[in-house]
Amino acid sequence: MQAELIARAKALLADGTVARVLGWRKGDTDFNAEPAVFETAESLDEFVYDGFCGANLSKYMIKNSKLEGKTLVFLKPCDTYSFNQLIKENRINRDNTYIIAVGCYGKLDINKIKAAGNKAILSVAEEGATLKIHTAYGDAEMAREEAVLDRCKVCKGGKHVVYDELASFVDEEKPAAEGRFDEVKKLEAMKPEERFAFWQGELSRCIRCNACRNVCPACSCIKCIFDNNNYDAAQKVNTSSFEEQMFHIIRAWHVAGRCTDCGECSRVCPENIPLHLLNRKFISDINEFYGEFQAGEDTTSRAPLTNFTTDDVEPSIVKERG
Amino acid sequence: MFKITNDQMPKLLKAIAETKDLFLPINNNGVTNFGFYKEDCTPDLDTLRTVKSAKDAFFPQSEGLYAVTTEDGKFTISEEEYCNKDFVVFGVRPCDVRSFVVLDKVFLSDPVDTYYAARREHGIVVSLACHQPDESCFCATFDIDAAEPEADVAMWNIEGGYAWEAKTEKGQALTESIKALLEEADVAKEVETEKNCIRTILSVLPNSKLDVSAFGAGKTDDLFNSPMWTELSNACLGCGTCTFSCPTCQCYDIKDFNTGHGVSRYRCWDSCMYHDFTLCAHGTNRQTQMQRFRQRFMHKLVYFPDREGMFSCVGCGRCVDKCPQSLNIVKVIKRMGGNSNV
Amino acid sequence: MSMNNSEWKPKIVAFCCNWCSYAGADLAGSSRLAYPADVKIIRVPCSCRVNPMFILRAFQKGADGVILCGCHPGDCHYSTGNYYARRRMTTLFSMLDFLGVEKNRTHVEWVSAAEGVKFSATMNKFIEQVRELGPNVRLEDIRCKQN
Amino acid sequence: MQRIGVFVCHCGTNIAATVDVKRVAETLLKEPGVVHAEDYQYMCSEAGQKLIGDAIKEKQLTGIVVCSCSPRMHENTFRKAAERYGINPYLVEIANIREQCSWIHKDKEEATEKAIILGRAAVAKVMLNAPLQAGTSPVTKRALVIGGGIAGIQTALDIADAGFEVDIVERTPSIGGRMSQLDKTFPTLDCAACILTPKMVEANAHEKITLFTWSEVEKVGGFVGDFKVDIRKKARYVDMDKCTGCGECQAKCPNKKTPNEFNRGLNNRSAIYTPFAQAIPNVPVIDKNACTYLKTGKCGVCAKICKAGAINYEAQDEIITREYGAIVVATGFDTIKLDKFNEYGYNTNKDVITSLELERLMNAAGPTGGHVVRPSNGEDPKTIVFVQCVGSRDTTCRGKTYCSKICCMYTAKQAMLLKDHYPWLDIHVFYIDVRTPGKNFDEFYRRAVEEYDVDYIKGQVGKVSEAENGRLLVQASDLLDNRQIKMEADLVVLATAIEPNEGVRRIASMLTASIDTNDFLTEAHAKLRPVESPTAGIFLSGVCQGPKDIPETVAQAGAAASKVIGLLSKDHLVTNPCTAKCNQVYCNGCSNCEKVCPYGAISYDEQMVIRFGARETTRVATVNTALCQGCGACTVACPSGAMDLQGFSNRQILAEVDAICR
Amino acid sequence: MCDCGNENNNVLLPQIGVITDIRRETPDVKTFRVVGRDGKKLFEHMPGQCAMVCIPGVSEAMFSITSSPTNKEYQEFSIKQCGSLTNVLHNLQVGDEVLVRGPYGNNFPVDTVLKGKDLLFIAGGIGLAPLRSVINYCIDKRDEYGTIDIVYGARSADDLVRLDEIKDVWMNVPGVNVHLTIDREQEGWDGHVGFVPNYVKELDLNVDKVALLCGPPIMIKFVLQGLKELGYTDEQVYTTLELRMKCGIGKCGRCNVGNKFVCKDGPVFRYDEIAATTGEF
Repeated sequence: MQAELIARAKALLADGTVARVLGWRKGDTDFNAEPAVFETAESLDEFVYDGFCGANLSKYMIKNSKLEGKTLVFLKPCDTYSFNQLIKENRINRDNTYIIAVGCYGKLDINKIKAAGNKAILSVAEEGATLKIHTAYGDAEMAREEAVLDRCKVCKGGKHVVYDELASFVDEEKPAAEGRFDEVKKLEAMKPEERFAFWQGELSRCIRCNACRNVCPACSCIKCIFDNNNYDAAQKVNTSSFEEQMFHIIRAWHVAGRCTDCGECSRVCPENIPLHLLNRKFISDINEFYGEFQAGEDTTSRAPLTNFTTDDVEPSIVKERG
Repeated sequence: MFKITNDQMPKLLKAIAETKDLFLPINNNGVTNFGFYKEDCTPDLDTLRTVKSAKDAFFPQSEGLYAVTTEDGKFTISEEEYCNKDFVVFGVRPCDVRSFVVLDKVFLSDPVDTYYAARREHGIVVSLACHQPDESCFCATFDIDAAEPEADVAMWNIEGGYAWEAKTEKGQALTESIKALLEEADVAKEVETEKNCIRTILSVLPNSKLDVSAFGAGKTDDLFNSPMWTELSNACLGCGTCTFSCPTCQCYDIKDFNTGHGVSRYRCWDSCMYHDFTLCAHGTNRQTQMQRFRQRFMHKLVYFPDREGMFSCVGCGRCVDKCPQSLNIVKVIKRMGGNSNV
Repeated sequence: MSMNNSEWKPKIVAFCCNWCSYAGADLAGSSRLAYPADVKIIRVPCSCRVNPMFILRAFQKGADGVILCGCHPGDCHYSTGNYYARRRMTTLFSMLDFLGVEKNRTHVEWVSAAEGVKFSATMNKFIEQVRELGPNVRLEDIRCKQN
Repeated sequence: MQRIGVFVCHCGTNIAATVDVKRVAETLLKEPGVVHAEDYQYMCSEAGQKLIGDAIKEKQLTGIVVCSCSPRMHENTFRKAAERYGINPYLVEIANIREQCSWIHKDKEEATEKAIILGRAAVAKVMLNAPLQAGTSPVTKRALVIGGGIAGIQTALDIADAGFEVDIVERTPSIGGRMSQLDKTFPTLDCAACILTPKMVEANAHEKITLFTWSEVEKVGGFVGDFKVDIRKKARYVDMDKCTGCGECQAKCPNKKTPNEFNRGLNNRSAIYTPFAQAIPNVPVIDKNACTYLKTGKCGVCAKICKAGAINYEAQDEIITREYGAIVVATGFDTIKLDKFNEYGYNTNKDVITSLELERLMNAAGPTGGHVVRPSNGEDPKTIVFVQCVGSRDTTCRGKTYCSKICCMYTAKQAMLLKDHYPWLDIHVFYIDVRTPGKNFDEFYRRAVEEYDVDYIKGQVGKVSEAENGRLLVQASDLLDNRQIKMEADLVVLATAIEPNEGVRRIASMLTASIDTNDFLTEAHAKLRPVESPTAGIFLSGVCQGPKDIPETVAQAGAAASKVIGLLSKDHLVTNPCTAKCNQVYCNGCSNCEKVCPYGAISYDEQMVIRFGARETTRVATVNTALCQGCGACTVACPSGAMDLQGFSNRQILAEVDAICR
Repeated sequence: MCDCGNENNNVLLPQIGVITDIRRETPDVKTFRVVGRDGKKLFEHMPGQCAMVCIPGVSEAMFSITSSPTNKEYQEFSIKQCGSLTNVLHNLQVGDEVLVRGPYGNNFPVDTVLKGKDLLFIAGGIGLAPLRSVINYCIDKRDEYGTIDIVYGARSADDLVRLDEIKDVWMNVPGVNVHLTIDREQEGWDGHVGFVPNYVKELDLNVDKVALLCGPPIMIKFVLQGLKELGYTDEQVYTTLELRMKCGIGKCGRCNVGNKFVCKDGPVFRYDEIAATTGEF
């Protein structure tokens, strides 16, 4: 599939349809691919598309779609939702974008492979449902299924909501996974003090590196309110447990109804904080209170928090549902 | 040389914590970071790398500098209390130990940073050789020996426990204070085996000794305008993961917090990757992420050597592991300096 | 907490929209309908002016309870403001609950300009709820605690 | 630093009895920024205001806090005082220590403490107040009325009579609207044409009124006082100035196969036509979709016979731009489509008609000359069944949830008129409820039941089908007697629900006027501002706002006119200075704020901004201060904090929060 | 507790300064005179050095000291209103307190390189602030320096900072030539009109001088070009980069321009020291 994408990218560059290609470049290890812009056919030889290409490229299109000429971007099914959401918010110029929809069978998480006890990994090869791991301490195998990113376990399905052409290996019919809200429900079932303890434990690790915010396709503000001295909210680190909560509550609230649940926040968190649960809680609430809503499914619908009906539930619902 | 058995270790930590603050790797929900010892914490000496480095011990992510209260338009300044109690930083890996040298160059040079100096004076570093180095380790690049820590006390993993060796006066004193829990033993041979083991593994790791001849003092003109920077930085999110997990990044910001009963002036880490790092009223001189990215690596690999005669990278590999988009100093070194391992 | 609970007075911040609830509070006043002095009202043009940041900030700086009052749905002076406020607060409160913050520290009540009695009763009830919870610990900022 | 003055009012003993005003003043004087604090018996008195004035002069105050009664009481008083004594009125803040303190607390210590905290919050806020200037915008002294029915005509006449120019834009060839289609009107049984035609003539003749018939609103720009509206004058193909209205062309037109809209399709009309005899203007239009010449280039009969030479096949649509100070929406209503109500057989059986079609059958100028016959065969009906609430009060989402309000009355009217003309008729009315709240309404209905012997049955019609004998078979349930009814009828009349005219959505969005879920335009306040849209300068007249009958429509038309007159008689509008403001440096262009603005006050365009020292051209929001009413919805919708509300800024409110909580 | 003393030698701890005078210089520039609570000068400094001025709860920022070291009574700061801190500073009144730490950075080499030389000062707008300290120092020690040419320009006559001192004092000192210019024609202005870089070229002053410049980046850029055309070498030109200073002590990591740390190596640089590096300044 990688060869097919490279060939297509080269063809589109050659015939002038696109001026550059946004994809992934081979890393210095098997699991170290980085998002990259390719401007020449030769450079595309370094292009890679494999199980470790988890990064969502849609946010990079804010920058790239402002450049002269079209940019070719490869989007996985879940990435297309982010892309649509960015179009809705006028952050991306669709006309300057050429999208090739690529298929996805769940992206791999090197941390899971490491957590399985593999140290000093020298290479990782995918062989069907098995990963062959070669390390300085010996070789190992693990089931691919066990190494996929958490977000992929609750995949939204194989459908691309926006694209110009489909790669041949795309499975648009791939069904969505069950149980997207299981983790949220598990927390909801806890006692408040247990939930509080859970989140204190998680959020106290936050180092305020802002990776979650900077990677988030919904967090597309030119200047985040938390960087803005005008609102006395600017913080660079968590100097108290309050600020950990403040930052994550407000961040999740700001993207509520706009978050497509792409899961990048949790993927990039260096401290492995399950930040996606905050967003998913909002999604689950919105679905429950205001009807099913999937951000990024289209480019025109009104986000739930900029919308209302006259008979919406009252805030007291939070107390009533126990 | 002494030996501590694995089952004695918890007692040892408790004993240290009785008289001193103890800062050590603690596992919280599967993630290990340095933190202060508490009765119910889960010390973790097995994890090779904490997410954040040990630099918090001397240069915490945020610290109060002084407070200002105002009455009838008149200010009263109260300086924050300095560190005045000995504390132990436990289980520091050799690369992080070296990072303290880098921090010293910055904070102990004239004018001395008194907050840092006080902590440094009271801190005792107990280090632990890297039992199982990882593929992202490249400390040897900077002539750090993962098998031979240079701290107040050095420890090695040996069969059934750890070898313990005091290396400085501070280390001796600490050893004395907990001697009851240590077992005098001739473990030199086992330590040697461990060292060899570490060195052998390091030799097969892909990044263990990178060629950094393209970097160092005086290379500004060679590297500054390289077209490679754009390519390398294209995917950079401008987050602070690399800088905040880095043991040697030492940039900070000074900010005010209004507590309602005064203004607390505190210092906190800042990241040169942030777009507002150099922003002031008239704008910023580093408009693009490429410039900010370049700054970080030029600082570590060229400007710092220019001024201090050493690289300000210790090859700990945290940024290699943690960068959300897999950009890192190893890629920079390899792409701009050639690919070969020395 | 060094104070014992009988001495402890909760700090309550009430955001009231200018057109209905603030007028309702005025009516409660002119009708001499008492409620504890712990409630301090901040006038805003509309309930939709209230940013979640304001609510969190109040907790940060030492509030023990925050209540938002606006016109009844359908009666907003700006026609739609309280509908947005309703969604915003519903989602925010649900999130606070999710993080384990006590549900009874926050409240929304629709109070019209004619409902002085309701205003007073609402405040009395809310304070009672907050008293039962005791001081705010889960959303406090230790730096702001007066030593 | 700021120089704040604090003035604590005793309000006689209203405040002073429970609040130690002296202590409040003394304590607040110690707040940073406060340079003056005093207390006085009655701050709102002339003498009290002078104290403020003196302090402004002596201490060069930059902000004022008055601790007194509710700002709803005297905020304006103190603002004006401040202005009089030389500082900006918006540098005044009130701490409400009466209604929200002294009057509700008994313990003096407690009340004083609270008064101090409220004062402190006001001081913290006023430190951040910025001087605000109320802006002015000019008023174009002309009104636009969209829709030329009775609502539009009446509004236009009232405005014109007050001396202002009015344009009426009507999309059909003639003004007159729905009312011109009616036969008689309830409850007085006046002939609709007799009372409407004079108004139409008057509107046409009025020197201040300009009619744009066969025209539509194309684009609306600007804002209250200064709207710019593009009007599309559709090609009429008949020269308005030359045509004498002789009617020859319509008579000779060979193409007479187009369903006659005015008669609800009960008969056909020619390709060149005036909708009805009394049409104003009495100038025909050529239906370009029907005209043989316009379609094929062959025919040209009308041009040949027109003695005035008024026919011009080359005519084109024309777009003109006019400026207005106010816009009245009077777009009226239509009956709903009955596609979802197959049980009544409306689409399958010609003898099932809507009440509006019956109105045309009963009208002397209608397709049958006023003879009510069965459309299927032209025979006289013997039994007529009226079905009420067809699509009204319908919760099944096929129809409308609301009551169409007029059906009960017109059904009674139609039943009585039919009985008058055809005494032998058997008339049954199936109803859910009969609603007659109106002057002389119930009496009117009772006459139908008691004097005319119309058979009212509380029940629902389940099915209308064709009987074998060609008559209609009506199956219904009688809810009072709890029995099933089957009866044969010759004509079934459906009291079809009414809904806003199609196209109102387009108009509303052009005007940024809000509409409800039923597409009725929303009024600014259901009780207190029933004829104004929340969008400034947009007014509502007639059924576009909600179902209503003719007298109500005319009353509302007059009310809308008086609001318009009130607006147009001003030379300038003073705008509320507490408006939202976008800091374009931080604006992302995401449009969240635009979506929640009830007034359409936020627009987006590409602008050059200097961001962190670099110039860029980018999409950013701008607030039109003439439209913004200052609710603040946008400030919370804005994730980056670019949008702020002047007078209630984020920092100001946060400062109050801080002061209260500290 | 620490009022004014600083037992720990804490470099980050400020002193308390009291504002004793505020002058409005232009529509957006005010000059603040600051002394300690004891009424005496806060510290000694050299021309070109800076100090950190802070308002608790707002922020702190580096400003060049505009008064001459030869003034033994106080320090002055000319501050342009352009950001959050300066907005607050501009609202201060005489008697208000501020926090000051410093002095920081190096200085113009008035006692070494500049001694006995002919000097050419080139400033634009608020850029005169750091140079004023040098100019007054040199005027006060008039006999130690050669001729002094001052080219000073601003957007308009109203934006020329302290025109009174320039006209009443500088213009009357023998051997000092002041050349004023404004960007656009203005009523009541009979002096030169035009941008500073062009004016410098027009003046065609001889090349045997040391030039000291300060002004907006765009002016610096074109003045440097102009000087080069006139025959000046980079070694003859000094400028100050105090804008880049953040913590003042070279540790916070913001101030570097290439491998030069403005706090430690500057803010005064001979142009050749930074020309080669990066253009990042």
